Amino acid sequence: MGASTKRAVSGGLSEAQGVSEDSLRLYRTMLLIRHFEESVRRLAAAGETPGLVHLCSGQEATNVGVVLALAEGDYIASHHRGHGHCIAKGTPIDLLLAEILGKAPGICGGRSGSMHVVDLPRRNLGTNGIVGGGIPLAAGAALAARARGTGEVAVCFFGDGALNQGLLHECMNMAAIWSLPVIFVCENNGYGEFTAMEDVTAGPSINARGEVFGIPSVTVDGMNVRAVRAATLDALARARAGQGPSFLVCNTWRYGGHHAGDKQDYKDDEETKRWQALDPLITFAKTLVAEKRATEDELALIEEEVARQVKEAVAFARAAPQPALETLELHVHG
Amino acid sequence: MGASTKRAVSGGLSEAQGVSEDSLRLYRTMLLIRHFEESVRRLAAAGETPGLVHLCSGQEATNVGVVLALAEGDYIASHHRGHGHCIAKGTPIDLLLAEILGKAPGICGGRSGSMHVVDLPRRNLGTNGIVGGGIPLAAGAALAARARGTGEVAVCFFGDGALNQGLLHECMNMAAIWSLPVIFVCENNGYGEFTAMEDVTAGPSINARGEVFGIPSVTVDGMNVRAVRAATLDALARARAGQGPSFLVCNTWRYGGHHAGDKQDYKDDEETKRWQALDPLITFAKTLVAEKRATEDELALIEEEVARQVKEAVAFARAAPQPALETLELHVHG
Amino acid sequence: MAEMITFREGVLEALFEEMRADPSVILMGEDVGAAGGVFQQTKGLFEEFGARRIIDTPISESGAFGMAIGAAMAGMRPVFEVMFGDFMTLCMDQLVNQAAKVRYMSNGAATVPLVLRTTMGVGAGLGPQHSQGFHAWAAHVPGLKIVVPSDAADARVLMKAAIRDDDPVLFFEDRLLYAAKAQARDADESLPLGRGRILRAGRDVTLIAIGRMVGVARAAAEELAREGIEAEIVDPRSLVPLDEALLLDSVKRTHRALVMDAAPLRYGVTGEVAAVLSEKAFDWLDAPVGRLGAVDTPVPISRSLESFVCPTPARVAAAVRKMM
Amino acid sequence: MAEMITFREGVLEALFEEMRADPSVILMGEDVGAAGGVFQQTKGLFEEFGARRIIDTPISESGAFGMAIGAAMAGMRPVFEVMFGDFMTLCMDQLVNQAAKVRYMSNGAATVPLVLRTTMGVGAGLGPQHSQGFHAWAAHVPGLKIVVPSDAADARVLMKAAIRDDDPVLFFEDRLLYAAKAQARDADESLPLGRGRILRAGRDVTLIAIGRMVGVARAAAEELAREGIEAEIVDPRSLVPLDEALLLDSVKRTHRALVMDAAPLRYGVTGEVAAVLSEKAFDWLDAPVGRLGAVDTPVPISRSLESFVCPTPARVAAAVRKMM
Ligand SMILES: Cc1ncc(C[n+]2csc(CCOP(=O)(O)OP(=O)(O)O)c2C)c(N)n1
Ligand SMILES: Cc1ncc(C[n+]2csc(CCOP(=O)(O)OP(=O)(O)O)c2C)c(N)n1
Ligand SMILES: [Mg+2]
Ligand SMILES: [Mg+2]
Repeated sequence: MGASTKRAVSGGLSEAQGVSEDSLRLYRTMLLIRHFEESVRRLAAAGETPGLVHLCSGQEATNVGVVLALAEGDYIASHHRGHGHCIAKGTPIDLLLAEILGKAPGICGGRSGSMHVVDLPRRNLGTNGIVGGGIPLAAGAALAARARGTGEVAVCFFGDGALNQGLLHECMNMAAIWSLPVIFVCENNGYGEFTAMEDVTAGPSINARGEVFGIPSVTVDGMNVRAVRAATLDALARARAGQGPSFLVCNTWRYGGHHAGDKQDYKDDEETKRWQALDPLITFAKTLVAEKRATEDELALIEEEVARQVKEAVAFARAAPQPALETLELHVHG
Repeated sequence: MGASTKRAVSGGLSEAQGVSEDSLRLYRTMLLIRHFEESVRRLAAAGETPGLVHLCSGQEATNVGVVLALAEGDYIASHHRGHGHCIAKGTPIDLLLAEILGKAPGICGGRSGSMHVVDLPRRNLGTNGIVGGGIPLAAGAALAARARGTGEVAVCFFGDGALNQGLLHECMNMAAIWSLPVIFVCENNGYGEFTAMEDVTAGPSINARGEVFGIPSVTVDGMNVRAVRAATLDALARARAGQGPSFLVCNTWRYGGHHAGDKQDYKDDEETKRWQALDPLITFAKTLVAEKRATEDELALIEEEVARQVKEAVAFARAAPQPALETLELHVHG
Repeated sequence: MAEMITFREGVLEALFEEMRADPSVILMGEDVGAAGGVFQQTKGLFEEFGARRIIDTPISESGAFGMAIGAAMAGMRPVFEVMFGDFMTLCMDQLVNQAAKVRYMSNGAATVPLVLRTTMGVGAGLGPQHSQGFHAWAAHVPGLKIVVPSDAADARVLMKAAIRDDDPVLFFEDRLLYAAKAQARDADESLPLGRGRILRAGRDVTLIAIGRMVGVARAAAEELAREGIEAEIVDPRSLVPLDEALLLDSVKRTHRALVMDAAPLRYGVTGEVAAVLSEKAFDWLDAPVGRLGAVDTPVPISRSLESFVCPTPARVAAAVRKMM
Repeated sequence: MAEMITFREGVLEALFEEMRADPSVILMGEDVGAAGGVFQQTKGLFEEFGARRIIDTPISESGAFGMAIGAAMAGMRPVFEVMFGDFMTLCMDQLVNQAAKVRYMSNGAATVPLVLRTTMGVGAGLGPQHSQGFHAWAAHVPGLKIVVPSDAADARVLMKAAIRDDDPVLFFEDRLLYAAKAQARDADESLPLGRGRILRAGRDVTLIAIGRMVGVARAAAEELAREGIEAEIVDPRSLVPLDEALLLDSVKRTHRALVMDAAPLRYGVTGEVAAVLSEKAFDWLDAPVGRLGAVDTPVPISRSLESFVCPTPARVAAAVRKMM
């Protein structure tokens, strides 16, 4: 990929432009995700999380900027780095954490874990252990919404690694020919596992991967929650007006590497520093203070509250029982 | 798809431009394919061909324009409408026809038939019953050629229907990032089975499907054998120079519909007439006469000879025995 | 209703009826719309239900099937066509890693009420890539249900049951049965999945067959009857759920069993069925449970070879004679 | 060579040796290059053989595997890695409709000498989409060979044999064995595929196990020995070709058999093996052939549930006791 994909459209629409966001809600949700993820990281280090967990610290602005723009009835389909999407879509963090630890009160009974959180009542089609796996699920939900005429929109999230799954191209093509109300959101954090995006991804730009199907495609500063939100609102408006799919490429960064425990020797420090300076929480906190939406003290208070919430969730999840053996073979068939 | 994909780059480079083609060889090969296919059509109507046969009458210029530009060591991977590719690559027509009829002396022992002709000694990786199935085979052969450093190029043919198989995108991406010596040739005949290409294929142009991966992509008049040949020679030069893949979109037409026996009510007569006027044999014959490369009598003589050859092949294939039962379980494993 | 219908019509009637009854039923596939299906198996649906419910997909099996799953999770009841069973290979990820597991992964909160309808069948010269049936694979995957109807009447009621079922159901249609007729059963009769049926009573041996093999078993039974051997024919109809009780009951009466399938024998469905019978009817068996399947080769197109691929009445009869 | 090596090292040594010996051997997969593989299973290969032979692919399993097939047809001997067996679902079309059939379709003129190497394994909390093993599917497809090594020494020689084999070979590695050690056998010893081995002699029952189940069988056999029951353990090593003679010989001596697998039981590989034994050793069997497999559910991540998914020594021992 050329340098062009790194050039991001800077966001930050003013309220005069029709964005009546609750800035503090965006901030609080991002903070909740960050605290949640850092707790998961500690639990993982302590050996309390079965299997693999992939954390989204650093990517909160894309999670929250997209999901909080949606209506309750809208669908999302997430991926393996999906805790943030679940939290933003409303899954209670205690039930989410219990799920990640494989405990009985987990949102899926403790059977599914980090990579397979399905929360259909909240219209979350699931995190997904298959790279690209959620893409057709969202497109299909959009097809259903169109068939019913009920107006919901569906969003699928996927990483830069999924750009090279043929499945994405198939779904983009169908979404385009059928004008489906679906938004494709690439959370481009520059790496798929230990491989740099540039090494495995051909072509002049990531946007072009949507444009080739005639899908309006835009690169967004994925570290700026308002930019993400603005782009999402545009895409939502198009979708609800029957104008079909959109493609958002959100450039972002995963602080913790591929999975909790990744040593990240494949990254250089320069790069890390550059991205850390863009931390979506730090930068947005500054903005909020500068805009006088909150004082530093008020933000500290929010952080305290969020920290307490997460602490309670950790206590709940750790204390929760393992699922009973009798549940092992439940819900295979109806 | 917009109208732009219908606009074709007209071909016909003069010898001064470095094309030292044997025009009569091109003509003869196209004619051989046409006669062959029309014989298969009759055999199919008579119930002598097992299963389904898909004929390439009308598409001879793309078959021959590409394949006759290749060196003997170059690979091709064909598709379900692939008799023309096999003939151009050198499979003897009597053995090919015997194969299509499922007879013992068929090039694959009469077991594989029209859709699964593999002729590796002639570097033909096979016709293919899976839409898109041959694409990775060619890309893989190109990978092998690059690994060995032996300089061969591989070509895959596929229809417009295969444009929407994710497999194509995956292979184009890999061919691009690894600069593989592979040429992607779309034989765009406007329909996949009974569905118009436009109804299932999104985006501004077919070329864009290659450009998105940074692959030089060109639309070619697929009814003009010299145009196809010229575009192929360009692509070959790039491939042999280590400059990677190319994508040729050859606009063409299948006279006989999807399979031998297709009634084609989904096409309108206008369209058919327009394409018939572009018949690659009729137009090329006129060119040859106009350029004084052959007289009409000489061309008639060629046609007589070709007709005789095909007649002999038909006689041979019809008279050939069915494979012996003892061959049923041969060559499953080594 | 005592009308004779073809297998093709049986499935089509079921689709008409279920689509009329339930607006959430949609059909997706290649050329299923105005073209009416490459086997004319969807004829008339497009005219009645239109492009919003009868959806012609591009040749994008994996994406389109994945979308059917998403649509099912979001409240539709899609019937998804895979034109040839051989192309199910392209849907395996969505089928296995998504559709089959959603109910389990969501702890029962989400379901995937869809039908994957596909064709199989050896005998039309279609060759290695257009003749396969992968019911054995699907049957191995927890979370899927597998139906293999053997005649027109069953095809109709089983398709209705499959559409109404809240789990992903795979429905395997043998193309060689498409024109075969049977007497349709009552329009309202809907069969729960998992109930087999006895097609012919007999005291000497139980022939267990699905799909097109049922007809082969019938022909074999007639041949054997002339020799005084009375074969009972049992069609389990669905492989998952499997009507084990019915099979065991029959074998315990006849003391002999032969399990048949039209897909390659090795590691196919006959192994499971034979293993279950061998274990659970051990003390009743007078002979080892026999198995017949297709030869373990790709399917050749040549007529002379193709006719030896699948079990024939003669081969079945010969296998039974050896058991007696 | 009497050195102890881990399973992971066994496979890696085989790769080093075969790549040194034959320049047409290449390795393709995700993160197999400089990263050394997500399980450190390809460590050092990139440094020695470079980017032309150790090829990091994008996340494009189906295209990349299809390319491996094309490369094999054009003279290379690719080893293709599918990181988790669960993702084999994405390669099924290329595997079944191309790789498995090329030799047959070309009437023997073309071959596909490749190894599809993948991992499986229940027990690391990886859950429904990262724990599956689809050896049963592959074994059902004519044209493929299936190897499931059970220890480090076998892994090494069998990988060498798989690479040298001219057919597509699927090589299933249980991740839970990766760190387990065994004594390496002589460097030159290359085993033809299709030869099983007896790991423990016993007169009372034959335990047939592959992969990680061999260790489970061993532990069960020790437990049973304390009660005076002597179990023979037979590891067929490859499911296709299957060393039927060895299995039958053992069962005819012990008169009892239990077949084990770590994948879901239903329509899995134990059915085929049990059906073969039940048929061909019918007159020698004193009890029905038993089978143990994983429960027929997706694999849950929860530790309390996951440990009940696969056969354990206790379950094996209990099943054997019931047979006696
Ligand atoms: C089909 C499939 N192939 C491979 C994997 C293994 N895998 C899990 S995450 C991952 C990298 C994904 O990268 P990207 O899409 O960029 O997401 P990120 O982890 O960077 O958020 C890979 C290869 C998988 N889970 N599914
Ligand atoms: C994977 C797959 N899906 C569907 C089919 C059935 N099929 C055979 S040819 C065809 C249409 C192909 O259209 P196109 O690629 O344009 O080639 P054309 O027939 O026009 O030459 C279809 C859908 C198939 N053979 N393989
Ligand atoms: Mg990434
Ligand atoms: Mg076409």
